[in-house]
Amino acid sequence: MAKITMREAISQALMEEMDRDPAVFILGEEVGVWGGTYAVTKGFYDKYGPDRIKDTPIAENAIIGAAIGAAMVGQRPIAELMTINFAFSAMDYIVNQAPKLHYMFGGQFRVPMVIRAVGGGGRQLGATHSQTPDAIFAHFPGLKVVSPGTPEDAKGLLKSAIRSDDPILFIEHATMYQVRGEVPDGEYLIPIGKSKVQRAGKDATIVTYSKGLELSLKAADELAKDGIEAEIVDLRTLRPLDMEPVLESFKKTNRAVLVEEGWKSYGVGSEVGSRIYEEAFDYVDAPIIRIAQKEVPLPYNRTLEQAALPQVPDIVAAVKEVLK
Amino acid sequence: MAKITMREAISQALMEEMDRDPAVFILGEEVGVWGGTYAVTKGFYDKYGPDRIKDTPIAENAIIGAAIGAAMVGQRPIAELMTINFAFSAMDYIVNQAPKLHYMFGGQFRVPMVIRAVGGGGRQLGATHSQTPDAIFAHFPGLKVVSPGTPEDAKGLLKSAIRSDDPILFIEHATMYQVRGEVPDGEYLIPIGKSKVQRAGKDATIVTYSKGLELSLKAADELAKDGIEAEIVDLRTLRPLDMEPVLESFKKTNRAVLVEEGWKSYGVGSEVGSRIYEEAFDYVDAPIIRIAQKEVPLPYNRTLEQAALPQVPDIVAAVKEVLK
Amino acid sequence: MKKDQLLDLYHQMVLIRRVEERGAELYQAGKIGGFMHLYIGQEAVSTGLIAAREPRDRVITAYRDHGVALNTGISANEVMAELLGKATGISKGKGGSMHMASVEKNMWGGHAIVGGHLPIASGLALGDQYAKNDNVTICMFGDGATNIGYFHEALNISKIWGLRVLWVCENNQYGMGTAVNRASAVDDIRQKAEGYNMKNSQVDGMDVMKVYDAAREAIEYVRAESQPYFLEVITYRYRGHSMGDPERYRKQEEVKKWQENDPIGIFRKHLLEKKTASAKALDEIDAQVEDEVNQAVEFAETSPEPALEDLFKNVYVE
Amino acid sequence: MKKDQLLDLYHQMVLIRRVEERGAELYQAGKIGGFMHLYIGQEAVSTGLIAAREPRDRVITAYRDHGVALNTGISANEVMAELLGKATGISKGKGGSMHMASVEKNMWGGHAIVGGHLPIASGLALGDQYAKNDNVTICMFGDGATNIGYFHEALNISKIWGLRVLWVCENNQYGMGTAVNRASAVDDIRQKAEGYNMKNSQVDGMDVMKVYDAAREAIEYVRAESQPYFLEVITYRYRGHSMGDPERYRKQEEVKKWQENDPIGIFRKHLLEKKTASAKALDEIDAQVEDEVNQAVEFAETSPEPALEDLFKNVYVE
Ligand SMILES: Cc1ncc(C[n+]2csc(CCOP(=O)(O)OP(=O)(O)O)c2C)c(N)n1
Ligand SMILES: Cc1ncc(C[n+]2csc(CCOP(=O)(O)OP(=O)(O)O)c2C)c(N)n1
Ligand SMILES: [Mg+2]
Ligand SMILES: [Mg+2]
Repeated sequence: MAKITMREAISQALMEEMDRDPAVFILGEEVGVWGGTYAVTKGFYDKYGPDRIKDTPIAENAIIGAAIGAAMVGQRPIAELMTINFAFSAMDYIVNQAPKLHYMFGGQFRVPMVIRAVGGGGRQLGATHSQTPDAIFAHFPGLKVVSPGTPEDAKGLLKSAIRSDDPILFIEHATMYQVRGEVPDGEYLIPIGKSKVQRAGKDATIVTYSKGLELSLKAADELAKDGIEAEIVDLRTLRPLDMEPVLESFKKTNRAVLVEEGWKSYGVGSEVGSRIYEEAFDYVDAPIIRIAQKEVPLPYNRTLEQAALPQVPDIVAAVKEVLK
Repeated sequence: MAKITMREAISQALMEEMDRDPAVFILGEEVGVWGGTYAVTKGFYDKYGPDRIKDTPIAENAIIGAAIGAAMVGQRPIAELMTINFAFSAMDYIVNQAPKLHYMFGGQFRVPMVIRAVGGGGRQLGATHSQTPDAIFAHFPGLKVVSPGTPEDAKGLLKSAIRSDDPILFIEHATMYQVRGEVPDGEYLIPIGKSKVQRAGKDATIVTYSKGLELSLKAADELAKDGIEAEIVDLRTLRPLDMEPVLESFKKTNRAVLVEEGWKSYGVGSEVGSRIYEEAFDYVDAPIIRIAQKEVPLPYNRTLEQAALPQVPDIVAAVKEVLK
Repeated sequence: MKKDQLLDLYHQMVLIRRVEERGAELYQAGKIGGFMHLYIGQEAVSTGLIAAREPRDRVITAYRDHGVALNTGISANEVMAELLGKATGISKGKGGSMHMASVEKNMWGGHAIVGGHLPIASGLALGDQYAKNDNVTICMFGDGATNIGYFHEALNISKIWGLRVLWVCENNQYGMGTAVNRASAVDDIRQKAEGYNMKNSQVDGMDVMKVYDAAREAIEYVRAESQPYFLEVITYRYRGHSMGDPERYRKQEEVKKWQENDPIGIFRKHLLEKKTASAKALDEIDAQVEDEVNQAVEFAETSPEPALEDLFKNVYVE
Repeated sequence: MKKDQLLDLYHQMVLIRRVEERGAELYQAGKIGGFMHLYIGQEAVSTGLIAAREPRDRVITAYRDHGVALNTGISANEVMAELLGKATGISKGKGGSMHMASVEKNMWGGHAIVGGHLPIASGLALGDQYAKNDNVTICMFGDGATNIGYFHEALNISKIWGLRVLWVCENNQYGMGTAVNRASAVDDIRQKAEGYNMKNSQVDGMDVMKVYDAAREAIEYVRAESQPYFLEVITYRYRGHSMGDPERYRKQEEVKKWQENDPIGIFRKHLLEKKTASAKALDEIDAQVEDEVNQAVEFAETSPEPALEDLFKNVYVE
């Protein structure tokens, strides 16, 4: 086991899959000569050349649209959206084309494509550049939405995504590239659509993913000081949503806090909460609490921005609340 | 009180506001010479001329973007999206520009704009043209999302929307233009952001909006035959979401069924259900049931399409289930 | 072109028209639902174009796709069954009028989002570039589609990446009810290609032979030069935009004027004048088409509906 | 142009540069966050352009907006305070570097979605058309922005509707790390205007007087003809795309070559040669700018943070 950063994990996944399968290529803005705006594809251009690391114009529809087309005829494109905020500039391709083509033509077309997109707030980028709108993409059947919280998961899930024959939106969090974690040696895959217990506990269940995992792990450490053992279930995939580990944990703890970075209303927690109530109604001992972003566009000012984002103390307080 | 169709109600609202305020104008594809693809603006072109009923190229970004710009300098544009499915082709303007401009520039800009969009399935238009993705728009603070279920509400809410200084997405349902209902004589406004009890009852609460209201009213009629009195709360506005009448009803009935046409996962019911549990936990006597679209892209074939859409018997059964 | 081929073109054009005329009847009878956009009047365009391709060349078009479907070799049975939403339809009843495709026939679909398939067309060609073959992708779209951003982005990447795409704008004078000059800053749509340094030309789309010749030349250029090409085809749709168009935007005289130039009529005359075929031989083809279409309707009507469990099939591959 | 005006232009250009140089220091010191895109090297563009407008003419630009903000009359204090996210910033600390605007100064914002403000610019002009005034909207954007669909849709409607927009492409040779010819099918960006039948020209953007003259002429045309105009301005950014650009895409020699053509240097020389001002007078302006910027930094640093309850202000008007 090596301890590497999220950035390295993602980078390794990309490289391993490009080495394995010549049909895999990367396209996007500044993925090549620049080395990727988050340096994830640093060195790739020299190694793979301008075709397999394809710099594109600033034209998100062309990027995703071309990736879809190339995928339909047998390539395995990885299209990079510099940030998920630019997904809105290619929305039709992401939710209305890629996820429908297989179904709508009676199974004739396949779109084996990964869209990598960097999301998240907390870097003072202002309202248009700081969103975590993951939930809205998960609304669309036909698309799979993956968002890892650890380097191990990032690597294993991304490799699976690249090998999948379905279109997958793979959302990374901009502030997590430096997060370090153990990664198995050698090749491994992690199946898409499986939630995972990232920390065992018996008192309360925290359900989260991506950046929320980082916050939740810290909160669990805090809670442990007070003798509270929180179990953390990481969704990892938002569609298809695997509720099994969530329900299993909840049936044990009977209490849950749902943590996400995006806005609370119509967010991930709305769905997860609804599912817990539907599927484990008799186990609910306290109202489930959702911890999420305040309902405002994210402001530039750092203090205000941090006030809008969910924080570790919010989670700690929520867990204590559900345990009351 | 006159009994008019939804189409007439919307048409009247548009005309009254255009007559009242010269700053109001309509732009969109085929709104003018054609008379609107759903005939909502039939006759407007002759009455108001090509400037105030402005036909546009097929360029959704230009339509919404230009409406935003015109609104910023004092006009009151009503931009029509031929269907809400084309909202994905202008997504950045709808969720990332219009809702952010007031906030991001410290209150300097205002975007008094209405986007009218026709949504809904059930007409065999296939996967890309049949969606009810209302929930995803409601995820974004800064935007208001309205979707009426009766001619009376459509008229009163649309007039309020046109007078509002905030950007508003106004979603109509394609299969409801012929629905008839009483409309007050003379001018009236209905405030945005207020849910409403559309049918009183004491046994169970149905929370719904738009097409779901039509289905729910029919279901309530069915249920009444079995002596079950369902109360129907119509959300009318998805953001801001007014939970007051929902909670009031629920505290009385202690049972709820949530009905929407869109996909269940990450849908409107997810949010409404979560809010009921959060705010009326002690009143819950049975798990809340969500009735919504099956998790598939909508197929062309009529039988399959209808099988995917929520139906009256589904609601009837769900109400009976929560009453068990 | 050989006689057989010429007669085949004639057959295809008549077939398209009759399939659509019958389709219109079935639509009125409530047996077809959704949106249905007829190609009547434009038959020479796809017929000429697709006759000029090699089988390995891909075709992709918009929702007005029955002609393309038939030209690429999808059978009238499969088209008709799709219109009726049957399990035997080319898209298994899930796509309907706007979404016919066949990987086998290298027909990459009708697509319903205006201009939405243009970046995808660039992608097909990009895929072929990676595969190191010399396939050409023929991408057809309307005049109205040239005003949307997708068009711009797709043309630009096709040029900078040297993609083998033949862009074919079917200028039928209107995008729904909007005349070209009310929606586009240039009347000659081909002029837009100048903004991408892209070779281009214009051709009369009512004459299948002219379309064929222009398409051959263009495809040759695309294949040899590894450069996209922009072909504007001047044509006209005789019917409304889709079923149920109030047609307030044009006068019937205008339609009549174009109908004097009917692509089937023109080609029939051409075949007779050149003595390629006798009137009798052509009438026989007409009759044969009639049988084919009758049979297709019969096939479609007696075909089974998709099974209810098919609703959940093909959401994902895995 | 009168001497005062000329010296004012000089003052503005030096002010932009010094505000940004200090901004860069404050960024490095961690006092400014987010993305910050410096305009250094391009000062002559917005300075010349905006000098040519009437106060009633609107300006709208991208995220590289400090120059435009200062040129339109937003004070160095307000710019600096916005950079530091203070309540006294021109956008109350909510916008930051990329989002400076002032309705009062007819500056309609920096906008961070590439090309996203172009349709909005058409909308501003459409609003003015409804208001029956003859305001011109000056819309600035980069070379990279001309490849996105927004550009296409915005230019097209400006032409078909006769909107008074002066489109100004600041061709600074790169969109981030991508050279123009790697991203655009045409090297001369102005050629794209041909696809919209739009009058256009190109001007040297390192010389403020040339920009001014070209802009005056263009604005006059737009106002008089009620037609859009496309002006390509050739320029260069000396700094990285934003703070923290590895700059692997260009050689330092290239930067140096362009720096020999420094817009402030050129203009200083011009003023001296024409004897508009003495070196001493210009040095005095430099010193005055120094004071102004010191004061702006002081103002910004001592200004209050927005109140916590401001977080919830201005989400909606109502
Ligand atoms: C993005 C988008 N906007 C609007 C529509 C609605 N619509 C369908 S066809 C059409 C007209 C297209 O005209 P044109 O491209 O000229 O093709 P034609 O129908 O004439 O073949 C419109 C506006 C759509 N399908 N997609
Ligand atoms: C839609 C969108 N895609 C990508 C980006 C990321 N991005 C910001 S600036 C930029 C380069 C723009 O280049 P250009 O238009 O030439 O302007 P310049 O920065 O050179 O002034 C990119 C790709 C963005 N902000 N918006
Ligand atoms: Mg057309
Ligand atoms: Mg540039």
